[in-house]
Amino acid sequence: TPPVAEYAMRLGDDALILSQQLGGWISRAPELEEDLALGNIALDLIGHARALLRYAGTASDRSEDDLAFWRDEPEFRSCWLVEQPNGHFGDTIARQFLFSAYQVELYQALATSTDPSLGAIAGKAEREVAYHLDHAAQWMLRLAGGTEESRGRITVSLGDLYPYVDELFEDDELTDRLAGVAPRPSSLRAGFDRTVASVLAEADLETPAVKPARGDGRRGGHTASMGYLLAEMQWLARRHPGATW
Amino acid sequence: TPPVAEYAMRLGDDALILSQQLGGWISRAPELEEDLALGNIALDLIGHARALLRYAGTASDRSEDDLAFWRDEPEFRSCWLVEQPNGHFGDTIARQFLFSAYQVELYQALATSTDPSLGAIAGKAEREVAYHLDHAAQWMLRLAGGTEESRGRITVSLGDLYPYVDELFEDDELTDRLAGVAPRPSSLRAGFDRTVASVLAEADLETPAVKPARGDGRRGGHTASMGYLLAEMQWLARRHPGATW
Amino acid sequence: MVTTTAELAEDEDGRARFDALIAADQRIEPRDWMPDKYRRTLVRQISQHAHSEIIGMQPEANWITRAPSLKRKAILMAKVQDEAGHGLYLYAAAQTLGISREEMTAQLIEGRARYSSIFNYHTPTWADMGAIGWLVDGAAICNQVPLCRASYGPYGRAMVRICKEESFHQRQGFEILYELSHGTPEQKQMAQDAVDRWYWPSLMMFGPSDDASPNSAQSMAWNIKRFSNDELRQRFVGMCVPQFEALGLECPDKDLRYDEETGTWITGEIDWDEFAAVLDGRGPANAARLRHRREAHDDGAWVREAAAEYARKQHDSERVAV
Amino acid sequence: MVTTTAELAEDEDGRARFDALIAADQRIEPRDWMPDKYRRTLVRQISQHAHSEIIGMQPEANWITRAPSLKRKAILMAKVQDEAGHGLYLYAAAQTLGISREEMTAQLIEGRARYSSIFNYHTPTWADMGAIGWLVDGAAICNQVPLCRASYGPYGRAMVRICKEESFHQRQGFEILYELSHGTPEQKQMAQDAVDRWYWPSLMMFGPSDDASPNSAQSMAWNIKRFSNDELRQRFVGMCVPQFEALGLECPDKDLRYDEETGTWITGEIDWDEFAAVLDGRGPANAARLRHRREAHDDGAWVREAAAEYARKQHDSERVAV
Repeated sequence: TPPVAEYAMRLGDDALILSQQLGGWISRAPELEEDLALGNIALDLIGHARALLRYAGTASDRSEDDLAFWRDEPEFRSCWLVEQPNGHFGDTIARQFLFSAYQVELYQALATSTDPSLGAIAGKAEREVAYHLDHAAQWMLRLAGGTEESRGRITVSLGDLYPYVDELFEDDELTDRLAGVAPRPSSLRAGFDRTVASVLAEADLETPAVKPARGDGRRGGHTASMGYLLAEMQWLARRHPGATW
Repeated sequence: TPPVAEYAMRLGDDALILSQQLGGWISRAPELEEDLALGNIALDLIGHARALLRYAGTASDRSEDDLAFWRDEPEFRSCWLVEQPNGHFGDTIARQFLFSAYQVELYQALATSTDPSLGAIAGKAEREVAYHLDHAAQWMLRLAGGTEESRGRITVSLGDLYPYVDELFEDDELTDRLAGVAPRPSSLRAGFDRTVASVLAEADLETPAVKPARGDGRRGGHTASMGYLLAEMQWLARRHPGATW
Repeated sequence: MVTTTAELAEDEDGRARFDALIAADQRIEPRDWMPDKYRRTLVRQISQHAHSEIIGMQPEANWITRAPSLKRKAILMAKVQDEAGHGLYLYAAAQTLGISREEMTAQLIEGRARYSSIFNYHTPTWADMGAIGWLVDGAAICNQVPLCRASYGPYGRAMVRICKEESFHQRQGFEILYELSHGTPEQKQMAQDAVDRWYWPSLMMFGPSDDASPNSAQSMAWNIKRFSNDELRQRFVGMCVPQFEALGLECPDKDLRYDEETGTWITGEIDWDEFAAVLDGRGPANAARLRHRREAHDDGAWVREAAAEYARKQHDSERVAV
Repeated sequence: MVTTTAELAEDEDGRARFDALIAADQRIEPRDWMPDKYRRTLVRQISQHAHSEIIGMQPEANWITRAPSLKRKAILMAKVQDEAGHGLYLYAAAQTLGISREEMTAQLIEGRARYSSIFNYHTPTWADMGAIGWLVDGAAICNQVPLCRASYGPYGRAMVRICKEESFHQRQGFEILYELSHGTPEQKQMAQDAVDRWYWPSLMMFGPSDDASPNSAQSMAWNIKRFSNDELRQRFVGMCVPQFEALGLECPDKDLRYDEETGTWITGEIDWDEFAAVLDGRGPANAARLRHRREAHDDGAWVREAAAEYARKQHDSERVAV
């Protein structure tokens, strides 16, 4: 149904955009092991994106590639957190930590969806995002507990990314309609807060005292990075309309 | 004539690509004065680019925008030096220093061209590129003679950019045919070497002992950065074929 | 702090001169005596204004590398560069009041200083370049033209230069929208969407209604402010109405009407909650704007240090040479 | 250094065992005695091979964010990630010979180590992803399959794993080209251009002719190398010919012919000056490849330091806890 398709598109776009960003790290990571780890996460996410967008496309007879390469910016439904630039490794880790903590709650809840396709995708993704969270949390600890420089950097990174958290947990008309099919975003917040609080406590970091940015991704409003990201991602495909690859 | 048009395109593409890169600094420079200075240089260069591309386009009835926005990568004739990424401020300064030192020689020689259009463009540009050179040379001195960190950085930057110098001075069939219209690139090398040597001597820097990269820009071969740069530059214009702005 | 009798007497002389100059609508200059609160008010206002120019570069710089024609790219670069220039004049004017540029920069980056809330919105399309020029610069001009007569000399003179350039920018913004609204249907829609995004925030640029604006009265008495927020907003709306027609775009304010009796424009209700939220840091781009500025500043630290160190060495070696 | 009689005797025992193992075509393991030159040869070869995997990530990573379909993007990411994995295996194999990863990394970044010259070419189009997979990985496989039987155990075992993945990569490269060459005329041209760019450099991957390759004989004697450069190049060309037909692309070697008599392929003349220039650092991308690696390394320094410091602190606090 169209609402389910719209919901799947939100999730798929989040995964696609974050995968796209992580893909930019490959060959540039601080150590080979991280080229592998970030690459793994990017691969998991593009896997989720493909499954979700394929499912989303069934409602309008569009393929995963139609959705990824031929929609314009206002048609994307990704949240602002995943659009935030890679920055340095600490920025990427803070973004991943917050987003994976959300995804762990999301897919856990979604695994019991009354929609069997969404349930299956979530069930498969659940273990993967738990690994992503673990990887990011480990790095939060290492960076916070490493050198003075790394502690300073990760503190700033966390403050820079935290304004984009609230958007993840906003209910709206669509999620209100999908009771049973999808968890209400607001219902995921408590679990997220617990996870984040426990890692930050272990890392001896404070929850950033920053104001939330009024994210508008679910309605197609995006931040400055998004246009550049899409232009890069879509350039080649659009250069050759109708071609197959 | 087509050879003159091709020659004007080379010069115009150099100016366009470098202007495009410098434009990326505006709002991000180390101090406000440099937002202004780099912006000024970018403005001068886009002025040159427009004049040169307009002139180049007369041979094929194409406008400056046709040439800037609707050619694909292999049709661009820019040299590899101007394609090198902005990097940090030192990278940008080293690139500008080398390129302006070349342009000063180029436009001085070209000002006496038997082609009145090229001569006029060069005559006007001559003073401007002299200012660009001066600005970059001042920064070479400041960075080389500033802190240990800045000296280390500018030394590396110079070594990173120097491999792209040789391409600027390569003669080929086209420049061989344009005697009188355009200086042979190789004839500009001595003046360039003198300028660079004198600034490096004052800065107490050595000419980098690096191997030249086999640049292929004049025949449409480009480095990794070029595709990204063009995608960003051309995206919007190509999204709306036939539109005016 | 101990204040001597002589100082007190001097203060009294100064105050009398200051009051006389204000009464005569003449200019206060940096070396003149001025009340502390006047100085503080001006430092706050001028530095906020400077910060607004600097932060205001970002939404437009966002489109420099993607401008759809070379002519537009050149115009946009020149415009954003002008904003850097305005920032410089204004910082210089504030410096005459005894605050350093480093201190103002630190206040901005650490989130302790304000800048115009209007720049806490994103610019997702090229048409935003038109809307910012037309509406935001248009509103700025309405605010700023009276400031050319501000009682503090350096501020007033900076504003004269700035206003001249701003009206040029406004015309360019109008031109961008005009091209779009007379272009393809997609371009026209892009223009309408951008105007829809920026119209209300532009009206908010004049600040709350006069009765809700506590500092206005004192600023008016000091000849810093010349017109009330509502008067300026009126003037702006009146200016926009015929231009909407020329553009062939719809005004997002469906309740807007002209009151023949009072000769004023009555706007629909302005969402002051939105204004308050953005002012409080909860707008779409507040976090992004400060991050961008902080990163540019931090990335450039080694360059500024190098320049300072080089200047110091040059200075030392000149002294040795003498 | 003083060598005792006992050590000399041990060396002689070791050498006898080593020679016997080589003669029996069996494996040398890290704890076995081996001649210094064997060790040095292997360290050089394995670390070069590892560096090639790492540098070899760049030309393909260049297209990850721009891959034209999600499936291709996923496949490409997995491939480049495999290369990082290969680099890790090979560094680990080299480490068993007594060199540290830090030292090898330093050699690479400072330009003191070689890596395969093939990666000093740019990848301007998507079709280069196909050409690299098909031709470069294809040539690599011809080189590497015999290395699975290399006399040094850790190297041979790493190669088994690597070869399995490489042949997968080669098939994917062929598929990319197949799609292109059976796609639009523009796509087909893109494929042909890429093959024209990569064909000759791929032939050069096997190195100069045997008579111009001084180290080959010793490596063959030690069962590190199993076939001559020319034999391997032959095998590769023979493999390519029918695949060119399947792709419907033209082989850039217009002089290529099959010699019925000797049963071998006679290639046109290979431009060994070009090979020498690129090997000497004067290829199109040598400077860019090292810059990219150095920048990634330098940008990540603070992260590696943090991880090391954190590990140290954890270790200390565990010791305190015990």
